[in-house]
Amino acid sequence: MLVDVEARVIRNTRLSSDYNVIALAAPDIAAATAPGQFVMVKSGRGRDPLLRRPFSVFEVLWSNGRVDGLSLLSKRVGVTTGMLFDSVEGDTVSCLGPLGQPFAVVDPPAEAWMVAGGVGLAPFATLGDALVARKTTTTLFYGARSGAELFYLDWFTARGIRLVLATEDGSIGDRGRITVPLERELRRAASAEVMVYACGPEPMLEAVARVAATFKRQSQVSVERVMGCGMGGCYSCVIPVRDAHAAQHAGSERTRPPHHYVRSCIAGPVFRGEDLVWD
Amino acid sequence: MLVDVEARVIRNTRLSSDYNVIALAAPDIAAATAPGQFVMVKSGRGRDPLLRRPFSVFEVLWSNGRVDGLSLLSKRVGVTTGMLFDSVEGDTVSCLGPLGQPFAVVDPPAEAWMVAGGVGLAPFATLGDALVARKTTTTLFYGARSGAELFYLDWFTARGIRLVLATEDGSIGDRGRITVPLERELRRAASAEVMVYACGPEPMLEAVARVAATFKRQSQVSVERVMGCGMGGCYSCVIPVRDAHAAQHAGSERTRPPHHYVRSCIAGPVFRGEDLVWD
Amino acid sequence: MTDLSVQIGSLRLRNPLIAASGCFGYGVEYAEAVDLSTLGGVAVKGLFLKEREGHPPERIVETPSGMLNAIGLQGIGVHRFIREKLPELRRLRATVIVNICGSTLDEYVELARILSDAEGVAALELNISCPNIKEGGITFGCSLHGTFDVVSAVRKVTSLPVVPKLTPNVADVASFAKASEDAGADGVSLVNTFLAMAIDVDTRRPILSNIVGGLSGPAIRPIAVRMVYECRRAVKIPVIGMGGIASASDALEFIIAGATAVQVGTANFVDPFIWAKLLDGLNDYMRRHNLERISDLVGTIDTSARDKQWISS
Amino acid sequence: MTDLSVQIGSLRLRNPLIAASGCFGYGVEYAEAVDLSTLGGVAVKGLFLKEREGHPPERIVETPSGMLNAIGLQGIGVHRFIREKLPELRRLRATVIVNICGSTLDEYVELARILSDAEGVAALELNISCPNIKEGGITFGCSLHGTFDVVSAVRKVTSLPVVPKLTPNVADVASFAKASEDAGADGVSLVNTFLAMAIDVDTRRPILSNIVGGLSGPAIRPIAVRMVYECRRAVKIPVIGMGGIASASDALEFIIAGATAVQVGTANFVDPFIWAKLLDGLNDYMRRHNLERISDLVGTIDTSARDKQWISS
Ligand SMILES: Cc1cc2nc3c(=O)[nH]c(=O)nc-3n(C[C@H](O)[C@H](O)[C@H](O)COP(=O)(O)OP(=O)(O)OC[C@H]3O[C@@H](n4cnc5c(N)ncnc54)[C@H](O)[C@@H]3O)c2cc1C
Ligand SMILES: Cc1cc2nc3c(=O)[nH]c(=O)nc-3n(C[C@H](O)[C@H](O)[C@H](O)COP(=O)(O)OP(=O)(O)OC[C@H]3O[C@@H](n4cnc5c(N)ncnc54)[C@H](O)[C@@H]3O)c2cc1C
Ligand SMILES: Cc1cc2nc3c(=O)[nH]c(=O)nc-3n(C[C@H](O)[C@H](O)[C@H](O)COP(=O)(O)O)c2cc1C
Ligand SMILES: Cc1cc2nc3c(=O)[nH]c(=O)nc-3n(C[C@H](O)[C@H](O)[C@H](O)COP(=O)(O)O)c2cc1C
Ligand code: FES
Ligand code: FES
Repeated sequence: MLVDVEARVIRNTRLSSDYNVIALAAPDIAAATAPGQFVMVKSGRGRDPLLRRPFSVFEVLWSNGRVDGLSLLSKRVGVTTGMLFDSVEGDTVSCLGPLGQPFAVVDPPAEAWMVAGGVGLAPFATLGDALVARKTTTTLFYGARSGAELFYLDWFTARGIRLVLATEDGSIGDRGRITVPLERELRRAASAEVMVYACGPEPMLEAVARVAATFKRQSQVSVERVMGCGMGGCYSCVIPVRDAHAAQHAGSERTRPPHHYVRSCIAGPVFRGEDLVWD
Repeated sequence: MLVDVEARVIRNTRLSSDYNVIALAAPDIAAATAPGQFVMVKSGRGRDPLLRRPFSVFEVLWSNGRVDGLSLLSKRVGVTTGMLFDSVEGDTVSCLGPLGQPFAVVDPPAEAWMVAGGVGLAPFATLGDALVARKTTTTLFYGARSGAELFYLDWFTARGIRLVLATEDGSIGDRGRITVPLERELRRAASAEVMVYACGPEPMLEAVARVAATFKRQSQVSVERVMGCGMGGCYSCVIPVRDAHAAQHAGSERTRPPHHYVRSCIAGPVFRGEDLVWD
Repeated sequence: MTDLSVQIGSLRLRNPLIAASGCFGYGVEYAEAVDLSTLGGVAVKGLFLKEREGHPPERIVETPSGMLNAIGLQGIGVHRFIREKLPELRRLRATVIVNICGSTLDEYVELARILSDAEGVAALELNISCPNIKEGGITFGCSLHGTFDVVSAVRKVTSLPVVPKLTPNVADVASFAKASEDAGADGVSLVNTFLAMAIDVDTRRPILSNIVGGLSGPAIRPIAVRMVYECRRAVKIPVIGMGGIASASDALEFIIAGATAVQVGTANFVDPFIWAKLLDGLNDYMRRHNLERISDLVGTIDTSARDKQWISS
Repeated sequence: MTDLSVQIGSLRLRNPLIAASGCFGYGVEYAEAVDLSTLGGVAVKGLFLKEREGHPPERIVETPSGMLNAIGLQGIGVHRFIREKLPELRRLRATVIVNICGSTLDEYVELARILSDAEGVAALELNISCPNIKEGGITFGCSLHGTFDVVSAVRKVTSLPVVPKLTPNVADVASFAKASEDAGADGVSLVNTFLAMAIDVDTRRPILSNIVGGLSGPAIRPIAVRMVYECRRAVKIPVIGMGGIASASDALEFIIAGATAVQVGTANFVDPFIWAKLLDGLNDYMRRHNLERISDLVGTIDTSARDKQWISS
């Protein structure tokens, strides 16, 4: 069920000079959210900003045995994320959701490998919880610019989720891109059944999908396109998806395979890696 | 000297469900303000609202023998006044001033009669202070909808300012318009030298100016026109002023006397009652 | 009880609130947020005869109190629409206004024919004003003759109400309303979006892949209200007003300026639950002003001199 | 050191920032807030030959990210301007651009003659685009012939740079830029305000006494940028861009779209100290992008396809 709520800010925790986790009193949305779904958020009164912005639900918050809210992991890049960063307890944030297609959660004996780039960590707390609840062996591959931008590591280890880290400056884990350790481990784990989940910048998603395909693994990637409505109304958020019957288009002169645009807000944000055509 | 400051809200005191007094850390403006001058205020971040709004400086605030801010008396009628009403300590309000022509303050033996309608009380705290400092005998005629909307009465009495009140519902003082007791007292005080000051809705100002003229008293009225800039830049705030050499226009077919528009933000907001032509 | 119903040609709308084309998908996307049968009408996303891919991303960007879009009329084409969406819209009891776009006059005629035979279409809105595609109806919408011709041609092949949607990117929109009326339109709707652009100053590139796009949202409301006012004085057929409506008061501004009905686009993105709020606001206004029929309010703007009041400001 | 100077005809401006006409009084009003000699130019309030009373209040109203105005060109007339304001502007070392308005072609010519003889006038901006007065230059501004005629006539009687100010209320503003260029203009400036209106729904009256007014402010920026972009491609003479500029980044958007200089109007009302911030912002951008001359940035918009980047979003 779709809910719009003027959610009270319960808590705003700054993780760094750019990242914060904001807890919102939106229990109805939280209770209905599946891992990978998102909310459309509007901060501040009046018309500036005008449009909502999409955010993955980061945590579902419990208190006294009941769901009492959700949190967002936000990285400050502009108006709305700036306002979320500056919010104080008691402010309100308008929150519409849950929206979009969630991740398909795998069961044992399959393993789950979650690959996060930067703020792409956001959907993996709820997904991690769901996987752990099903006793699926779970690994988080997590890359960031530097060790100071790797957050919630304890949260994941406390749940028995194995961490593989990479940083661009090499301060923690592998130096460079997270796809390097991912590829290394996939090569090693040749026999295991693995579902690869990924969220992060699109070039990373493309690389992850490619690596997974190379090693004959399925992948589910969560994409981040600019969204005007989050509900299928505006057609702003489209992403090219491979045509089902590609054969009929054979001989086309395009360099990209035959594809069509689908709305990532309602057909996604989670897609099978093999279905996407990268620009 | 003109100052623009992102003033911190020191305190916000609600006087009723519509009126509040907001104290702002704008010491430079406060120290430079003469009674009757105003500031242009912008509340909230972003572009909604876009334009500043004019507010009389209500009080100049002192602490430890130094000016540390100013206060505004605000009545909630729309966006900006709504934001001022909702402000909390620590918010900021952008404040530009001091602007406009102040009241000419009279000395004894002249008496000062200040006539306030509703939120038109705003300029009379600083004017009252200035008059009292000069030992000028001062009376405040103060009208409002009801007794619950008469504020700061103690503040004025504590300074030895005599109060004459009127309310539309008759709950305190005369029932009806404040011009009724004003006219009565002017009739009585036939011999006293009196300067009449007025601030309030324009029909009230017109009535006050007329009554003063009838009893051969000078008046200074502070008008409230919609202002785009407060600095003479936009020509939005004009008010018709009697032409100096009215004779040359004699024989015009207009019903209003010959007049021209002047910018009330820089030629006013305080005008001599006899100079204004009422629409 | 207040009567919010309004009449556009032979079509009676429950109330004057219509979801604007391109801002409400095919309607079905919003069934979870709003009971479509409570709306005056649902203008579905602009349809060509054939499927269309639209422009590559970026397709939108926010601007002060507005947004630019250059979707490029991605769509499933009229046949799939009739097959896949119309049955569901009928089931939801939506009053369906189909927004149609063609590259040639014949395409408009063909679309009108096809849709006249389909069950559950209440009216045709002729999109001759999309600023985002070169080959589209905008060539008709920017020429008085073109407008006259396309409206007359469609008029001949359908008994459905025909409402051309006018572009604001002209010097005198009222003359286009007049040309539409002369050609037999049952109403005109306006405004479509204003041609506009935004540039990323660091990369020095346009933000939209299409370089230019259409401006919508509250930013344009005062221009749109003026255009509706001008059209109301130029024609007798109903005017459907839109452009930046985000509250009941905004909708009333258009109605008082001369709009028989109004459409809401961008604001639905911000608040898909806006419809009940708008209806409440209209009903509340009617009550406060002791009005029985909202149709009595249409075009009642009073341009005589204003009285002054003794208000305790 | 970065070089912010730009050239409009024979006139060299210190920097591309000009105070927009009607938004800066006669300039002297702002001397307390900004050292006028630090501005590229000051376009003073539109002047007729004679004094004008203007429209009765209300003259302005705020709208989403914008404002409407219908001042009606209240002004002191050219003679009092030369007597009372120009000496002070000279003393303040302002680069004075005089915005002139006439009801007839002869009035423009007469104004140009008078101002050419006055000391301290740097350029003439021909206001043929004020939407708020019936008798004014807008009749010239809405006709290609009218535009051509008034520019040619003024061109003949003055050696000052001549810059017609174009209205956005036309279908194809670039053709008006072209007509201006053909007639010998040294540049064109755009946009003036968009004809618009606002209604008080409770009284059902227009808020402005003049019923309609001109929309300015950030709301119109994306439309204005598009129009500047179109004009830049249509003419070789410099384009002076404006409409909603409220930050250095906004100004850069216009410059990259094709504006040699820019004007700032409404934003000066909000922040009379904006000029130093804009200058800082421009200098900062030049430094960050390793640019020496801002004139090298004019019209450098890159409309080729965009690269993708591996950004840690
Ligand atoms: C399904 C989905 C889930 C997301 N989840 C999260 C999350 O959990 N945490 C988080 O911090 N962010 C998330 N994002 C990205 C987030 O939506 C953007 O960072 C946000 O819209 C920026 O808004 P703003 O007002 O702060 O920036 P704006 O002022 O709107 O823009 C600032 C700059 O950021 C750019 N930008 C970069 N990425 C995006 C994007 N995806 N959408 C819009 N603008 C973008 C803009 O183009 C612009 O240049 C998600 C996006 C999607 C589509
Ligand atoms: C010199 C001067 C001094 C003033 N001093 C004070 C003061 O000390 N305290 C105080 O509360 N108010 C004062 N005002 C009035 C104050 O400026 C307005 O109430 C304010 O602009 C309303 O802003 P808003 O954003 O809240 O309302 P908006 O949302 O802008 O408007 C709400 C409604 O109020 C109407 N309105 C009524 N009066 C005015 C006005 N004068 N200017 C603009 N809109 C008006 C608007 O037309 C609109 O219908 C003063 C005005 C002037 C010119
Ligand atoms: C994303 C988007 C897509 C649109 N698509 C169409 C369309 O397909 N057909 C059409 O006639 N108008 C289309 N429009 C224009 C709207 O129907 C409407 O005329 C315009 O947005 C102004 O209304 P608003 O300010 O309420 O959005 C579109 C507008 C937007 C924002
Ligand atoms: C109050 C006001 C008065 C104006 N007066 C004039 C004028 O006298 N002459 C003129 O050419 N333009 C006039 N304009 C238009 C501005 O110069 C400018 O073209 C327009 O406001 C767009 O710029 P902005 O969005 O930065 O304000 C006026 C604008 C405003 C807001
Ligand atoms: S965000 Fe509007 S359709 Fe996807
Ligand atoms: S408020 Fe702008 S001139 Fe007075």
